Amino acid sequence: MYKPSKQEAAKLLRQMMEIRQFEDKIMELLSKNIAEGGSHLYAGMEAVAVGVISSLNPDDFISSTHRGHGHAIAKDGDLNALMAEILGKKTGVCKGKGGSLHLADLNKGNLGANGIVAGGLGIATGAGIALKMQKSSKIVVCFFGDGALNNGITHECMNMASLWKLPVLYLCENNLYAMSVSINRACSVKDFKKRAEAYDMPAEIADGMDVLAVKEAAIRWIDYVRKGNGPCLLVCNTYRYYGHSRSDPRVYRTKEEEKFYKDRDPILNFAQKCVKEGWLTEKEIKDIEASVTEAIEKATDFAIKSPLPDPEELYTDLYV
Amino acid sequence: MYKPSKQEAAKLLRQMMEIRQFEDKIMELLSKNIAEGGSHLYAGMEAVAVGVISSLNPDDFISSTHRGHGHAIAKDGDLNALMAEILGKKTGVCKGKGGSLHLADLNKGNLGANGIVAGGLGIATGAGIALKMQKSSKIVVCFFGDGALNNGITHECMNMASLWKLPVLYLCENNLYAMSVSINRACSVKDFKKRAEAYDMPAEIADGMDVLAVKEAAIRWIDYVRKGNGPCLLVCNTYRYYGHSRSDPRVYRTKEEEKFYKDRDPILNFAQKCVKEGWLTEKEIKDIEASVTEAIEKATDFAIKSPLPDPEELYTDLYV
Amino acid sequence: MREITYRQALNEALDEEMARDEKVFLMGEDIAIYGGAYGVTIGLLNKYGEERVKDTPISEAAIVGTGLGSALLGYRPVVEIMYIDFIGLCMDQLNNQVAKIRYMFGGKCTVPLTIRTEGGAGRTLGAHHSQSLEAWLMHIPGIKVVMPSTPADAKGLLKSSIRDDNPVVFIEHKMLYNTKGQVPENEYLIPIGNADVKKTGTDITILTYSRMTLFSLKAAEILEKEGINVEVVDLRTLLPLDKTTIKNSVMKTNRAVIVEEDTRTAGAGAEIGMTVMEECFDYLDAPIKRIAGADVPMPKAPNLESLAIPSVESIVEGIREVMK
Amino acid sequence: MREITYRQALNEALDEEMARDEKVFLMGEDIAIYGGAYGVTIGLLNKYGEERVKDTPISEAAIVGTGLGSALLGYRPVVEIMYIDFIGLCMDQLNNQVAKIRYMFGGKCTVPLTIRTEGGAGRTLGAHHSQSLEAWLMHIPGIKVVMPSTPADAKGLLKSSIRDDNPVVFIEHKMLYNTKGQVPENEYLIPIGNADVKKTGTDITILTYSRMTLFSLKAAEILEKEGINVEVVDLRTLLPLDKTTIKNSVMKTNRAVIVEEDTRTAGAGAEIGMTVMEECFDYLDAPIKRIAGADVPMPKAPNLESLAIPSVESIVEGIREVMK
Ligand SMILES: Cc1ncc(C[n+]2csc(CCOP(=O)(O)OP(=O)(O)O)c2C)c(N)n1
Ligand SMILES: Cc1ncc(C[n+]2csc(CCOP(=O)(O)OP(=O)(O)O)c2C)c(N)n1
Ligand SMILES: [Mg+2]
Ligand SMILES: [Mg+2]
Repeated sequence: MYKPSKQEAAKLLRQMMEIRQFEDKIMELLSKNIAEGGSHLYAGMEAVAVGVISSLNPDDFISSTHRGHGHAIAKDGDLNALMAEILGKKTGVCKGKGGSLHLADLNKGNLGANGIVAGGLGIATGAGIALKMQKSSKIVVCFFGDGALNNGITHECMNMASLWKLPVLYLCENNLYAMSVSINRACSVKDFKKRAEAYDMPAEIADGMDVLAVKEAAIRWIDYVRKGNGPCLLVCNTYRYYGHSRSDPRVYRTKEEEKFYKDRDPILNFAQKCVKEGWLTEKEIKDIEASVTEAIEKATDFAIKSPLPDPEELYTDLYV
Repeated sequence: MYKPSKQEAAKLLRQMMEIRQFEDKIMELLSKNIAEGGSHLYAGMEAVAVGVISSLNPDDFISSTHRGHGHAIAKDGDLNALMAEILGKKTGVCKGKGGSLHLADLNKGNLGANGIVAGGLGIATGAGIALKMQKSSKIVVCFFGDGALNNGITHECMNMASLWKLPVLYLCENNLYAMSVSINRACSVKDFKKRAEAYDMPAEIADGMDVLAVKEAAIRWIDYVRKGNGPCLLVCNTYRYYGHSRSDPRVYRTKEEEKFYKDRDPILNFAQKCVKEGWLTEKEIKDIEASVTEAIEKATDFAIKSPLPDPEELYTDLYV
Repeated sequence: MREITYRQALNEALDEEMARDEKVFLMGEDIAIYGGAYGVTIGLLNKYGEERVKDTPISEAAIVGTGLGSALLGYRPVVEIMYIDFIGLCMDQLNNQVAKIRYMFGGKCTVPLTIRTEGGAGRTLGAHHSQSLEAWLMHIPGIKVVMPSTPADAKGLLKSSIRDDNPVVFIEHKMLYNTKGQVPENEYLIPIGNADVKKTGTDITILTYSRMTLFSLKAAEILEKEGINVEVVDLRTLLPLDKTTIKNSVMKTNRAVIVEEDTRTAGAGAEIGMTVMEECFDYLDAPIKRIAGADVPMPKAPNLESLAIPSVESIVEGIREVMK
Repeated sequence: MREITYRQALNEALDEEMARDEKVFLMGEDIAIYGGAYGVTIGLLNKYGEERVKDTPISEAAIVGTGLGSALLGYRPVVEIMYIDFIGLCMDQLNNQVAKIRYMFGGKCTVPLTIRTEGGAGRTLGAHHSQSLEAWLMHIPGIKVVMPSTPADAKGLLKSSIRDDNPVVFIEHKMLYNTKGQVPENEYLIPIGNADVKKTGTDITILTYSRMTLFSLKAAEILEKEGINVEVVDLRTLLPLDKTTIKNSVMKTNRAVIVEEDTRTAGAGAEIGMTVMEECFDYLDAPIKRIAGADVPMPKAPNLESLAIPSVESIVEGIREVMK
């Protein structure tokens, strides 16, 4: 098992808490109609984004998904700018033009969330082409969901990446459902590793509810990719707590199943482990939590108080 | 090894000869500018279409490719109407509106050639859905090239077919190249069976230069599919004799490689085997050949003498 | 008659056609258990079973492609592309296979396929969930394109689409699902290809469709008070366009304004406008005007989103200008 | 100056830009060993090596998508889609990712991506290899669309496209590759967005582009003998349209005809026509006329293929009518 330093444990916990509280806050804002439109929330899946992205170098790249808040936060995203973006404010990371589905920050190596399922595969794989041509030691982590596995471009990109030995780590967040359709009703093969084998690519399945398990696997595969061995597939089994979107009554899954996963909550369990292993005290954990709450409140406040974009912004930023 | 009856051997040989002579004739017409436009010729690959389609029932379906003359002939296509179609004549099987890339004959179960690589996968898989809903015992054979393996829709369709256990036999004609790009430079995995395993689908690789080997495998897999076991992938390794199109100088492959395959010519070798096994005499073979030549000449004559479509035909057949 | 929503009207159309013809079946993402992203297919899984109401993987190209294959064998599939924004994923299947196959095969097959999808802005969903891409579809000979604005039209046109032996793309609007309107209890069909004059008028013709019909009617009300008598023609079908109705209206009013939600350049309005130009040039007292979406991806910010599409105010303003 | 073919001009443009900027690289099906389906990239593999001239699998969506990814990291990819007929396979990548990403990200990236493709009829290749789909692309805010008609324009515009920090779709024409024309020896650029008056005239303006420019010039020659003095405007860029040149020409001639090879309904000509309508209504002495492709998939039969697109004769005929 991966053993973090005290500092590292604090950081992992903090980031996961940031994501959770961020998402809970967005849910609150949606219910109050302060946030409009849709948002796909990452709550429950925090161990994946945090486990993987904390194992990258800051100048490595990621591409994200329609469920991208977690990735953006873990990739050193500014909470204020992210929250403001989700509310469509001028101070948002994309000036309020992108919104929840399009959070991006190229300076921080986040190639962007995407409203199209599997829409980031081309971008990530192309970034891999660029890095390989530059003979760079940077890599790209390409996040996507179990649902994206069955889209055509996923196939095309993985084939290309393996063919050309590109530095791309394909990271499948398997949360058992694509909207309402369970993996068994969408994916013809039980063992997702077979999808990688079809491109002569190595693969592994990790416990995506356990940040240390994710990290352990991620570190190994990031190293593999960074060394020029070509791409690989890491599947993290996880679960989303909220419905697919605000209005989702979740009839496609059982309360028992939801409970099963909530009992394995990545934050609670990691916090317990931190105490047990002596990495953090209960007090330290409470302090982290309180400080996260403060940061999220600050971000919410910032976002709500921020102005909408100026009307002229409608026509800017299209062409160079 | 599959042992044909005398009659059957004669039919297999005849069909392969029809295809070969048909294609040689098209090449001649192209060189003389009697045929215009492109034609992708099937010469060299005859054992695949004939081996597979002769193992189907007449009311089974096929979907074909941009290299579709062979499939059309094997699926009981009318030589006159096919030749006329390739010349764009009124008497063509599609009234001269389709051309070489769009030969189709739904009455005979040919769901059509296709100008789009992998363009027939959706049609075939959808036909599979229909047959399954009808509880029919008919099946669909979906032909496609090695190049089509790496296109997105191939992935989507195979996944769907396996998920829903559709009666589709995916038939990959692996002739080593997609236009100028060899399989090693386009497909990340050497063993194409892995592509099927990614959908939990069985697969086999057969010698596509040997009509009996193709038949042997085809019969087995057709039976498998017909029994409701779901789809499968049969890869036939083969070779195209001509360039990809008329103007192709074939710099991407060696003369030695071409010779290697021509030495394994599916027609010559099968003819020899027929003699050796006592299925046909040399005389009978000569007679078949002569009769095929006559049929091809007749078809050519028919096609050349046929009129072009009437100008009003430009606007017919679009909407019902 | 009773009032029902656009959503319910669509649901009734599907239900009635499935009951009427066992060859009709549904296929799409989240249409079965979930009942569709906008709830249009709710209840149909229970009524007709898994075989006729199929949830699919996220495979848009295969959804359309397999729809075609099953249509060639005599079924009447109604497939759903959840948002028209995703239509690019199946444009090849739609354009090269679905639309062309009958013609290429010399008329020897029919493609009774309906593709349901939805489009439009209004929910601040951003650039990937707010588009209006009907102009692409109008440029595909071989298909029909239907975009109803009211519950009654939605029901009658969806039923006609399903019964049509040609492929039809049926485009709903996300902001209309909850709108209500009178819908006959008895079975009825509305023919594809017929525009509907939603309000008669004498001074100027608005040519519009889908949600913009509602905006146009509101604008007409406002303008009425200023003494401008607007005729509102709801095109309902974009391909084929109902040239007769367009012509009759513009020849009467001598002025035409097109109100469209899609981005302006090479949008549906360009074809509608040129149709007016070609059919009624000599009757025009003013240039044909397009009131259209801004030529930008749809921004998230709610204020920018509203600015990016026509509003009742911008329609009123635009018409005042033409009437000057 | 020397005469070279359109094909050679394109090849020179690629060669010069690759020599000038090592960030330029090529990617596409059969562009390396084979030199491209129409021979445009011949010789470049030998000169620049496999890394900068990449043969790809038959994966159109990934070709465009990975082109975008590499552009975001600072490269200047020139990717090839072998026939525009296949553009449907990458429409989602083009429309949702390539065109929108800069805007969605608040201007925080650039996409210096060029997509080369070819279109048009003339080789009796049938419905899947003869299309003109530029109208779809004109309806995508965020990209530029270039369609040169001569070797000199082709070279200068391709070089500009590669240097442009915006995504450009560059559409060649299969029947132009072997056409010859004067091309300067020295390096030059032609700016994107500028139309070119290929022949001045006083009586009527033809607005056209790509191969139809050649047909229009021939028609103009014939009409000259009948005393009709035609101005031929080669638009060269379809997005953005050069409204100034269009306006100047039509204000002078007071008559406009659009000659386009694509299918008529919702084609490029609709937007061009509405531009004339909006910019020059008061100067028009006759209705704007479209001479366009027939609204059908391209038939194989050579006689039907010729009938399906404008011909010199049909252009002459059409102009005579407008001049009546
Ligand atoms: C191409 C495309 N098809 C459909 C959708 C609608 N949609 C948004 S998210 C989603 C489910 C995605 O599932 P998965 O990839 O497993 O990610 P998850 O939501 O479970 O994180 C669907 C169908 C879309 N955005 N893009
Ligand atoms: C989607 C698409 N991309 C590219 C082409 C151009 N093209 C026609 S055939 C061909 C090669 C196909 O190779 P393969 O599938 O192996 O079949 P083969 O020609 O070898 O029989 C290509 C690239 C096409 N027709 N369709
Ligand atoms: Mg999922
Ligand atoms: Mg091949």
